[in-house]
Amino acid sequence: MGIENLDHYSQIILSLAALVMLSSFIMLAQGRLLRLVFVFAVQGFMLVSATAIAAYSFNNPHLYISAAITLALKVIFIPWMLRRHILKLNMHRDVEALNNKTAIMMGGASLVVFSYYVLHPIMQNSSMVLLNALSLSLAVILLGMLLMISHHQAIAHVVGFMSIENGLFFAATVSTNGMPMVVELGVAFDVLVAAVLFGIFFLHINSSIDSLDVDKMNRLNEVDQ
Amino acid sequence: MILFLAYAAVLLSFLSGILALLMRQHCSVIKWVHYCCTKRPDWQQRLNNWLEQSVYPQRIQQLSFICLGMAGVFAMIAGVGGLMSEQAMTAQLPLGLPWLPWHVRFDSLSGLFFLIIGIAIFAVSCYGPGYVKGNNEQEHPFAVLGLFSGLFIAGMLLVLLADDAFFFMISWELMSVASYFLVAFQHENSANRHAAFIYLIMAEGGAIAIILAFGVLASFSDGGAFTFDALRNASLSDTWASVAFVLALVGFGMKAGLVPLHVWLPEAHPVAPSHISALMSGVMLKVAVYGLIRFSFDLLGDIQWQWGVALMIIGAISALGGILYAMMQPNLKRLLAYSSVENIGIIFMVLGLSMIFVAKGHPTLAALGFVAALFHAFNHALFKNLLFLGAGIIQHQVHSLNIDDMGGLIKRMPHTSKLFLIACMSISSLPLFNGFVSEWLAFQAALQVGVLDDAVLRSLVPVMAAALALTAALAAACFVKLFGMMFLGLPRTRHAAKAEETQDKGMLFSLSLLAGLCFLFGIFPGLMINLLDNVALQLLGHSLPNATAAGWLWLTPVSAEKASYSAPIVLFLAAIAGGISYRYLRRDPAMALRESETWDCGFGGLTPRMQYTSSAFTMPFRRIFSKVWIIDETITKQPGTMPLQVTDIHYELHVSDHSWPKLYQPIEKSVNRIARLVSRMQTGNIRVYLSYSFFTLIFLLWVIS
Amino acid sequence: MNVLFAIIQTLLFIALAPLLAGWVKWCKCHLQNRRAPSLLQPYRDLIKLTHKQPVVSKDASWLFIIAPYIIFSTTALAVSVVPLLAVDLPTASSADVIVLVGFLAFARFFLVLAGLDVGTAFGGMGSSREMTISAMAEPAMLMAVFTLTMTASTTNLSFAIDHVLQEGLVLRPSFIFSLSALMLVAVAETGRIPVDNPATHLELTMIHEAMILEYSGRHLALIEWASQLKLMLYGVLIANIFFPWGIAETFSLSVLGYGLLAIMGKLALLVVVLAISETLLAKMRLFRVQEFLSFAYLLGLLGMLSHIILEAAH
Amino acid sequence: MIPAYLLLLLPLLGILYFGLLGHKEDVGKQNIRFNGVTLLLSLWLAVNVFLSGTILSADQYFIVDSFNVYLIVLTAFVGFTTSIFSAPYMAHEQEIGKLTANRLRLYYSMYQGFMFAMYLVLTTNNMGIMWVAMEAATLATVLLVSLYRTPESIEAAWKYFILCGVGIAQALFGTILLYYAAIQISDVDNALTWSVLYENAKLLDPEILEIAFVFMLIGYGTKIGLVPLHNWLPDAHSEGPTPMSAVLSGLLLNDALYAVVRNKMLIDGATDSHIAGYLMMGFGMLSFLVAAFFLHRQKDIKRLFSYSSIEHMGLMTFAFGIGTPFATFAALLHMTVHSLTKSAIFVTVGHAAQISGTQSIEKIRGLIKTQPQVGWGLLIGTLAIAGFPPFGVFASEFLVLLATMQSYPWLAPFLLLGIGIACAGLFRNIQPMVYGEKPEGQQAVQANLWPVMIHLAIVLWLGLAMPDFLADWFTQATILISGSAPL
Repeated sequence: MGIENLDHYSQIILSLAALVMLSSFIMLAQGRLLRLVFVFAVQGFMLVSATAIAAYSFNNPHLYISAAITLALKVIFIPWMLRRHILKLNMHRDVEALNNKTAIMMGGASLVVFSYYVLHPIMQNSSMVLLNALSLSLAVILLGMLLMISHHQAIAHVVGFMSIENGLFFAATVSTNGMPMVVELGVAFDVLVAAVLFGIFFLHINSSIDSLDVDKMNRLNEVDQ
Repeated sequence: MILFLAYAAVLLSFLSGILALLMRQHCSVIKWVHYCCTKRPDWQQRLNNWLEQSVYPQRIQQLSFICLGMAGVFAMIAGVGGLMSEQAMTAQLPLGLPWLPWHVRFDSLSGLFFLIIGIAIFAVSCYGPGYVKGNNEQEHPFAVLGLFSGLFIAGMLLVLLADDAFFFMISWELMSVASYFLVAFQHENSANRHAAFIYLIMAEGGAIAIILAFGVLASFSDGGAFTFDALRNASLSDTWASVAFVLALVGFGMKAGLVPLHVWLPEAHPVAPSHISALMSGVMLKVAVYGLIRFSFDLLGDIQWQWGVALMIIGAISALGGILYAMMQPNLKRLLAYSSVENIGIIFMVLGLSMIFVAKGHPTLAALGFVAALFHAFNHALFKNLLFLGAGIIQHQVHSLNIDDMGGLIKRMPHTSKLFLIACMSISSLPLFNGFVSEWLAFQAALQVGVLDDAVLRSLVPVMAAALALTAALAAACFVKLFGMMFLGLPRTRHAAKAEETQDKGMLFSLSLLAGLCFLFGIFPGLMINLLDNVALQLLGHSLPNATAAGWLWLTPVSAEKASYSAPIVLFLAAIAGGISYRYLRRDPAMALRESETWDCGFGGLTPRMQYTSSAFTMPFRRIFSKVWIIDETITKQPGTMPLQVTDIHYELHVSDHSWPKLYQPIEKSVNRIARLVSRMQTGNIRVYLSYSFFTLIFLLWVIS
Repeated sequence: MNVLFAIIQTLLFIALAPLLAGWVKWCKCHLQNRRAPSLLQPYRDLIKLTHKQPVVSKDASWLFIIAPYIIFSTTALAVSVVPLLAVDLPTASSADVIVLVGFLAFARFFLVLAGLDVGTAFGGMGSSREMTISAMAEPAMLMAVFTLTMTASTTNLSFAIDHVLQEGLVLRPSFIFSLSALMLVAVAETGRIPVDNPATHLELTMIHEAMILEYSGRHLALIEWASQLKLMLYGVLIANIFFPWGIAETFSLSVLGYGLLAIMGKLALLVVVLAISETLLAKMRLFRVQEFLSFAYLLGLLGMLSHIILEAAH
Repeated sequence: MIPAYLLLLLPLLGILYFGLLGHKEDVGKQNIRFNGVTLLLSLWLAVNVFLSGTILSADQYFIVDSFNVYLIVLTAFVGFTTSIFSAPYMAHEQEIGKLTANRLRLYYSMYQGFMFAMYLVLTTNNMGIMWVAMEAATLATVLLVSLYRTPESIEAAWKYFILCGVGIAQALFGTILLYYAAIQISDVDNALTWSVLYENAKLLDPEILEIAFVFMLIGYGTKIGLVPLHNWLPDAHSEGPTPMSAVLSGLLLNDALYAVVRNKMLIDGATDSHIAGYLMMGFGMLSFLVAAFFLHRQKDIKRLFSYSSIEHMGLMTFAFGIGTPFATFAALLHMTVHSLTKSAIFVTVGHAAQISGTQSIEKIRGLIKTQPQVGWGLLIGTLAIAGFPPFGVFASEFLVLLATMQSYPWLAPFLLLGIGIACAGLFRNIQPMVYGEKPEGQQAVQANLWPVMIHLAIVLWLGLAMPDFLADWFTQATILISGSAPL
């Protein structure tokens, strides 16, 4: 069954999924924090769109609510907060030098393949949308982790963390028509609190090590000097 | 009934520990007394007076030791009862795991070791009050000492009672841990801390091996049950039985101090308080012997002759190694500790011999070896306790444990020296004393090797017997040196010159008691051997054919034609010979002794420093067996001195054990190396941590799909 | 009757021991072209010593004083269990050959302690060497003895000698080895050349003499007598175990007399061998003694092995 | 069900109460009261369960069965005793100027928050809520870890936050997969309800569940502290206030393991491949051995014991992984005794650090001479945790060993090796601290050691004679988890 046999909504959703993944790749290669946050907001927006379309196409009104929450949190609040911190801490001019950018991108690409490889056998009975969407969201999660591994700015870590959340959210929305409402609300609440805490931590970290470079936070190690 | 006596012994030793805990609780005890005796004001008054503040600590100490003494008496009675009864007594205690209550069993083997422990703790309880009297309560609290002594003794007794692996391990570890605290008692010395650490780790290692041994056995038992009854019925293949045996040998050998697993022993025994060293060296090692006997003879059952050979060889190495190391020690208690290694080696050797006889189908000879081993265990407990207790007195008086700081004590401490001499004679296995009898029995067992049809074994066993002879001779040399350096000659230090005989009756009484028993069982070994025969009967199914065939005066383990020994007659003859020569030669009053200066070759001015020191005494041995030790000798001469001016030559000697650098340091090093490698994982960089998580995820996903 | 005989035999043993010592000296002197003292000289020495007032160091303890009595009586006890004239000896059953070794160890224990008691360098030196040599000699001796006891399957000397006697003349390779081993051990244990030189007082070499340096008067007499007893004990052991022929098997007077002659003849011969070897050999360095004794041990071991491999009934 | 609701409500109130009034004088005592009442409630709940079996709330959102009720009681108990310890401890910290009143307010408020999250994890019947509560527990404690605002504590908190956040996100993905598998067979509303899933476990697609379990294991395993996901754990334990370390080690790790076991029960229902068990055994064994080696190189006393926690969590994971009734029983017992012992140890460790003014092992010396109760408490606690009898840890380790012997005999030597190495690692560090002469200027501190004594006494009791009702309880839970009773 090829993509041509699907309805348009599904085609849109799949395209958005591809775009979400693309945005993950862009973030992975992004050294400037403001652009990173911007791309993150775009990713969030595409997620919201996908959710809204899914809500419409599956006729599932409660997905609208989750779309709204996501919009508020991931597209507006978190990017705004991050941007504010970047400006406040005067980090908008810093460019993070990423080593082995090519290798990371190739690694990211193989992660996508790997996601398919992992989920393919178990999804044989399901629809293609589902398989693709789940695989892509797993890829987004893994790419988010890769982002955190390759970047050493605390803010980039938060972006990576949130993009993992995006991936999870996408998976929940597309594959299962959203989790039960209670759970969604709980998750959203957790994300909100986490975001606030991240903000607090930026200040603490900055005041303690005078930068947000996580590589400088290695007092607690056990390696022989 | 006997079982209740055994329980009483255990409970009393617990009680003694708990009483010791009250050492600093004067106020609450008084309050409690008031509360309890409100109706009897006269009692209250009396108790109040009795527990007056100034004498309170002493009272508590006395009470605690009285409890211990009673525990000893009960243990002795229970032990003798157990030895005499034909049947094993069993019971269950409502403790332990939900479906595995503590099983208790008291048979003659337990009885024997109860008797050993009972005698030892009785002696210790007489000795203890005098020993702890001078202690500084702030510095070395009696509460700790008493509590852990009580737990330690209770642990040992419980090991003997245990009839399932779980209970056995609990009691075993209780014994180990409590004695660990006792080793660490004077923890302000770094040597004590070091010793305690080594002891604890090795005890843990040993316990692990024992658990594994039980585990192997249990996995072949019916339904994996852990009661000894189930383990007895387990049917193992020969290989697995051997695996279990080796594990048990390592585990129990660790505790018993077999070379090369002995390294904790010379560290731990010397640093504990002397009465505890006595218990550790004299009794706790015996509990390990008990464990091995119980495990191999009772639980494993089908004994293979290879085990016996292994035991004999390891025992011979321990015996020779132990006594050679002992000989080089300047520290009295270290020397005694190494000598325990030697004696344990002898016991294991003889046990091995017994195993060979069992496996080759000669049960009566096996019984002979078995009895010899048990008797030696019993004897060693007596004289080693005596030696350690004596060492405690001497340490109090001379303020040192270094043999080269002593000398001439025979005049300053007449009683202690006589008792110590008896112990030295017993341990050197001289006739008329108990040590000799057990070695004699061992030789008798070894000489029956002709019945075996395996030529290798037939030639191996006599070689082992010769090793035993060498050990005995070396032991004699060692203890001659010990006694000579400590008690004879001139005092080498000020402290030694000013040492006084101890005034404490209890201490001397306990020494005399043990010395008396050494002598008693040296003259009438039949008393004990008849009891031991029961153990052999219960465990091996056979007893000695006719130990007293030629009447109670004679000991004839095999038959009257083959060998016989009559200590009473020997004693009688010796007394006659000595008496006649003494009377005859001293009849002329004109021939009274004349005192004079010692002959000094005409140079004048003999000083105590001209005497042979302990390292000088053992120098020939050091040369002959030089490969056995790591010898570090340094001679430094002051520059510019005359060639023959010896006062400017400084000689230093360090003798140490091979097993430490060869066996333990590599282990320690590799653990440290792995730990260093492992800790590289903790880099401190969060991105690295994230990548661990990432790759773990990838890996698992890859594995699963 | 038996008991009475045992007592008589023991007394005889004790009485003859100085004579044997005199005979050794006599032989040696003649071999070395010297004028020999009378055969009875040792008796004279002993009597003289017992009539001298003993001098005791002021640093000595009670142990120093009682040690000679203990040494003498345990040695006497040891000889009381060795069949001298007749096979049947009731005391042999109260102490077998292992106990015999124990008695010797007992005597040595006190001798060595006595050496240490006064606190001179000589005493310590002698004691240390004595213990070293005896520690090495004991296993060798037991190895040799075990060969015998395993052959006779008893440790009772009486029964063992009886067994050899009953068997008649059997040439056992194991006995040749054990005999040599026992002879070497005897040389070491009794302090003869090449292990120790009983005639010297040179401090660097002496062993036995160093320990008893402080003794005088009757104490010295006892110790000397005990060592003469020990010499004779070893001689009798060798003679009667390996060449038991001539020893009395019944208690008739003539047989006993014959037995006495036989043992005296055997001992005299042994002593000649000893004297010759003492004349031919030089004293060894102390640390060569271990090689000497380990050779003895090797011989003993070979004896044992040849008993097990060559002689045992398969 | 009422006590369960009250149990959840009370800490919620506590958050508010302390958030508003947490700067007051006797706030420590208030905290004790709050926790005391929850302890009573938990006991009430336990009695209910004991009398009437599993309780399921009407809306199926909450479940209390014999497995979690005992954990609830344990949680409440350790929470209560730790609050007893924390009152004088935190007061002392405030006294010496390490903390301000505002931070204390945060501390108490978050203490209650953490307890709430714990109760929620335990009582909920919804796998989604369980996830939410688990994340909430992280959020509640992350600020406590950085309470002292030292660079190290901030670093530790950051690592804790990020690593656990990322980890737990994976658990959410696992939960989503589970949900996906569930909606194939049930209606949307009940698709995450554990009790429903458990009944219909056979119908679930095993392949999806296996993958889901991998995610869950990685996710919750990060919180359990399984090697190599453990890196946050020693940092967080060592830098936070000590009462926090006590509850983290004693409770949070348990509850994360609880979550894994709940999931494992589903997987085992769906498939016979025992894959979940193998994974848990692998992780458990790895953690157990690696942590044992880590113990040898520690310089910070709290880090030392946090590695010991990793080691024991590894052992429990291993035992649950074996999955036989025997092993499960042992794991449950071990959970209990480890919680009790470890929190007791952290109490003494806290006092020890206050006595010497540092957490550095090299500088803590002569505790027994300075303050005997603390020194002996630490020493005996360490003995207990190292698995020496007659303490309960020995009993449970013995049972684990027994279970291993029965199922995988070749693994038993490794287990014992780990125990031995861990014991050496602990004692080479502990001994110098408790023994020896008292160093200059070291002073005894105000300390309430009742929690330690009570905990160790219970552990001792469990080791010597397990009371019948507790044994029944464990047996019930074992039947629930592994299908049949041990023996």
